[in-house]
Amino acid sequence: MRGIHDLGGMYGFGPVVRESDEPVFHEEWQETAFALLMAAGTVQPGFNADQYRHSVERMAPGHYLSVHYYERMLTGITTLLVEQGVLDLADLEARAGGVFPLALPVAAAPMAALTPQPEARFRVGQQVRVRQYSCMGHTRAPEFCRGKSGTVLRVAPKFSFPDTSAHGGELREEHTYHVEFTARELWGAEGNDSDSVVVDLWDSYLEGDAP
Amino acid sequence: MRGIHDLGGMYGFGPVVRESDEPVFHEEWQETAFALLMAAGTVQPGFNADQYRHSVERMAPGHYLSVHYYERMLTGITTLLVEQGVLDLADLEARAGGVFPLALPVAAAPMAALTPQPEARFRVGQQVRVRQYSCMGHTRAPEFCRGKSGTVLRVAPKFSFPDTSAHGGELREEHTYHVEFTARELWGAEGNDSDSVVVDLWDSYLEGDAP
Amino acid sequence: MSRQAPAPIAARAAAVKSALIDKGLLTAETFGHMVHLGADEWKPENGARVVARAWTDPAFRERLLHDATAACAELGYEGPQGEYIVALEDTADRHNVIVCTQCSCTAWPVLGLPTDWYKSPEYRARVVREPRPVLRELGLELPQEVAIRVWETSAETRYMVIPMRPAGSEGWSEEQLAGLVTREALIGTAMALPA
Amino acid sequence: MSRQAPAPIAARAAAVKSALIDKGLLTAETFGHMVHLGADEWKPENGARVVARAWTDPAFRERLLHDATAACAELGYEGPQGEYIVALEDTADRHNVIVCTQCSCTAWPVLGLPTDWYKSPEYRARVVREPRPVLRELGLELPQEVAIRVWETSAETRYMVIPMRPAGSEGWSEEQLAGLVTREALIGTAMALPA
Repeated sequence: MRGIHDLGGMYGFGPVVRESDEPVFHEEWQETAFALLMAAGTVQPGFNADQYRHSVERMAPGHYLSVHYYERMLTGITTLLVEQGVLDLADLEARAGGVFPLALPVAAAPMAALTPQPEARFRVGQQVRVRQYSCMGHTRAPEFCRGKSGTVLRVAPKFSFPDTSAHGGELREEHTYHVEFTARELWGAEGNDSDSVVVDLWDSYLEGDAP
Repeated sequence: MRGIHDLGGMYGFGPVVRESDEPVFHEEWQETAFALLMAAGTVQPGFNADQYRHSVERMAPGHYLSVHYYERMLTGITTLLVEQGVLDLADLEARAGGVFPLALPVAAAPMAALTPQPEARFRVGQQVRVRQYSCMGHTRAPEFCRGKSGTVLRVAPKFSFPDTSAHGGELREEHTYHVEFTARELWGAEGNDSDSVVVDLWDSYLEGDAP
Repeated sequence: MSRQAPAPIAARAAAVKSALIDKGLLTAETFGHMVHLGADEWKPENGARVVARAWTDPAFRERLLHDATAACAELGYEGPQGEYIVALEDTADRHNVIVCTQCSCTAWPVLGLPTDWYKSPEYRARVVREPRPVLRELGLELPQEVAIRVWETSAETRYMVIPMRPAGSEGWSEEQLAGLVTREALIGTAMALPA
Repeated sequence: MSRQAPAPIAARAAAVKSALIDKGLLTAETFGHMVHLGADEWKPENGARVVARAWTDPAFRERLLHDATAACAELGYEGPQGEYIVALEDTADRHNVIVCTQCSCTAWPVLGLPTDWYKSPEYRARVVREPRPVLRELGLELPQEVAIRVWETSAETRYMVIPMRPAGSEGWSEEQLAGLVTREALIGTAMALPA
């Protein structure tokens, strides 16, 4: 299963519309949202990018999908600031003159049962399969590649494992791999013989392909 | 992959809120939307329920998920009436005094390659598996049971196959089956040993389970 | 993400209605009649009467379990979204719950038009994966030894639940018994009311 | 479905900003500085200079392909969301495209903050499954014999595309060449401009 943020491959979306000469920010509140993200580390104890991304992913799905990127940013960061006691929701609503919808609480059992992998288990050229694990919290293997097999193109340095760091768990680092999946493997008959998708995946999301 | 309407099992939704003494309709426009659905068959040539459901499913996902059921109903039916030339969008927008968002067009290749099954191929008690087919148009096997195995509880009468009738294709009828999936099969570790989900599935969505 | 705010939904609904009436395709009377059917004719009180009959008339109960469409029609309950009804009987060790994850299908003639919580994305998304927490939120705590079957209305079949008859209701009239069967009991998010 | 209309987003943003300033946790100057970084310092012109250098300096190109983070830092481009950059070189038979389906990650120091189309659910949902129609909508028609690799930025790695150097640009200065490299070329939804 998947959360609303995990959009890759979903049906039903219309054309991609590109504005010409688009400004970096369209309105002043968007600047404020961005500045808040940049400054979040200095005002919120223990802030990290995984925790932030999860705060956005926790938004009510209808809210998430119907508003602008910078409203999601503002909502996520404000949720963390309220949850950590830095800001008070009632005070914010008084200042805003109305309801200030935040993201929903963290799920009761947010983390998948994945085994930490301190050393790189896979090498360039190797076939790997993405585990069909299920996770109610933050994770970074998109649903579209779960259970699919691909080829390792590159072994990246170790990075903090998002599934735990997003939830204040023990800090652990793992290699990530750039794994290439053919469009046929991912999308079946809808895929194109020439095309592929490369996904950057943590070691413990992967298993050796079936022999 | 799935469309936005295929919500079963998705993560991130909040509590179910029940209004006490809820009226059938909260506002007059909801009555209008419902009456339109009821009367659609008399004003739109070739109207059927599958085509209607698909018209709702074709709404822009952010629109779909952020509005009330009866706004989805009004949007779907109005889309069909405009597409069939019964009503004119410019006229509707003039009457409404503003933008009237409709559903998006039907996908270029809406139907999955499923083989019609004129006779019931499965019997009560049999193990079956839902095919992992992919479909850009209307279909009625929820994503959460695709690729999963279950047990036939009941063989229902033949009904019109929604994947074709929603798209004006050749009318064909097939049996549906009430297939029971254990919660463990569907949700893995998140499932409960005691629980199950029964899904009503058309014959050609199914294959005999792996031997 | 919509790029331009739409006209208010009430104005959009009124626009479609007036356009169809102006073109002579529908009349205001037709609109009124349809609303009457949805608001007044199809209602959970109908399903409650079906359940009460099943509780008191073993032969009817058999017919209901065998062919609920015909059994409901005996009491005059039939119509759109009621063309093929299947009745699900609760037992001491199995509880049934109905959902439609992909739209919000319901057996209108016996359950009435669905309420907002049944139509909500929250219920549609969650009850198939976590029925116990959802039922708990709605006020129904089921012991672990009671198995839950969630019925996904993903096709033409329309379900109704026959809840267990409450203890202490022996000798009650069919009308009295019907008063114990709420909309929620017919969907399976509640038991019948206590006698 | 929200049950009560929220305060306008501008009022909500102003509320958070004023609360943090009133509590002495941030200053208006800090807000202004952050906006300056995002609006003025991080921009696709930086990535364009990196590409132009790679087109003209084979040793730099080698360093860029081997360790893009360090190579970009040589030109002074580093910072948040640029801690681990990987450069993807287009060839005559393979075209690279970048997306982040789960949020909208981008290598800020060399690509600038992402634009709305890159952040849109439409792009995020569609480009992994149907890259050719999406590129076509954005004005880039690729022949079938050119393979497309879509790079999903689902982790810490940040990508930048090195588009093919346009024919006819021989002898151009690095600055002239940089003028051919748009934001879209660095993401892979366009080729470099013709010389």
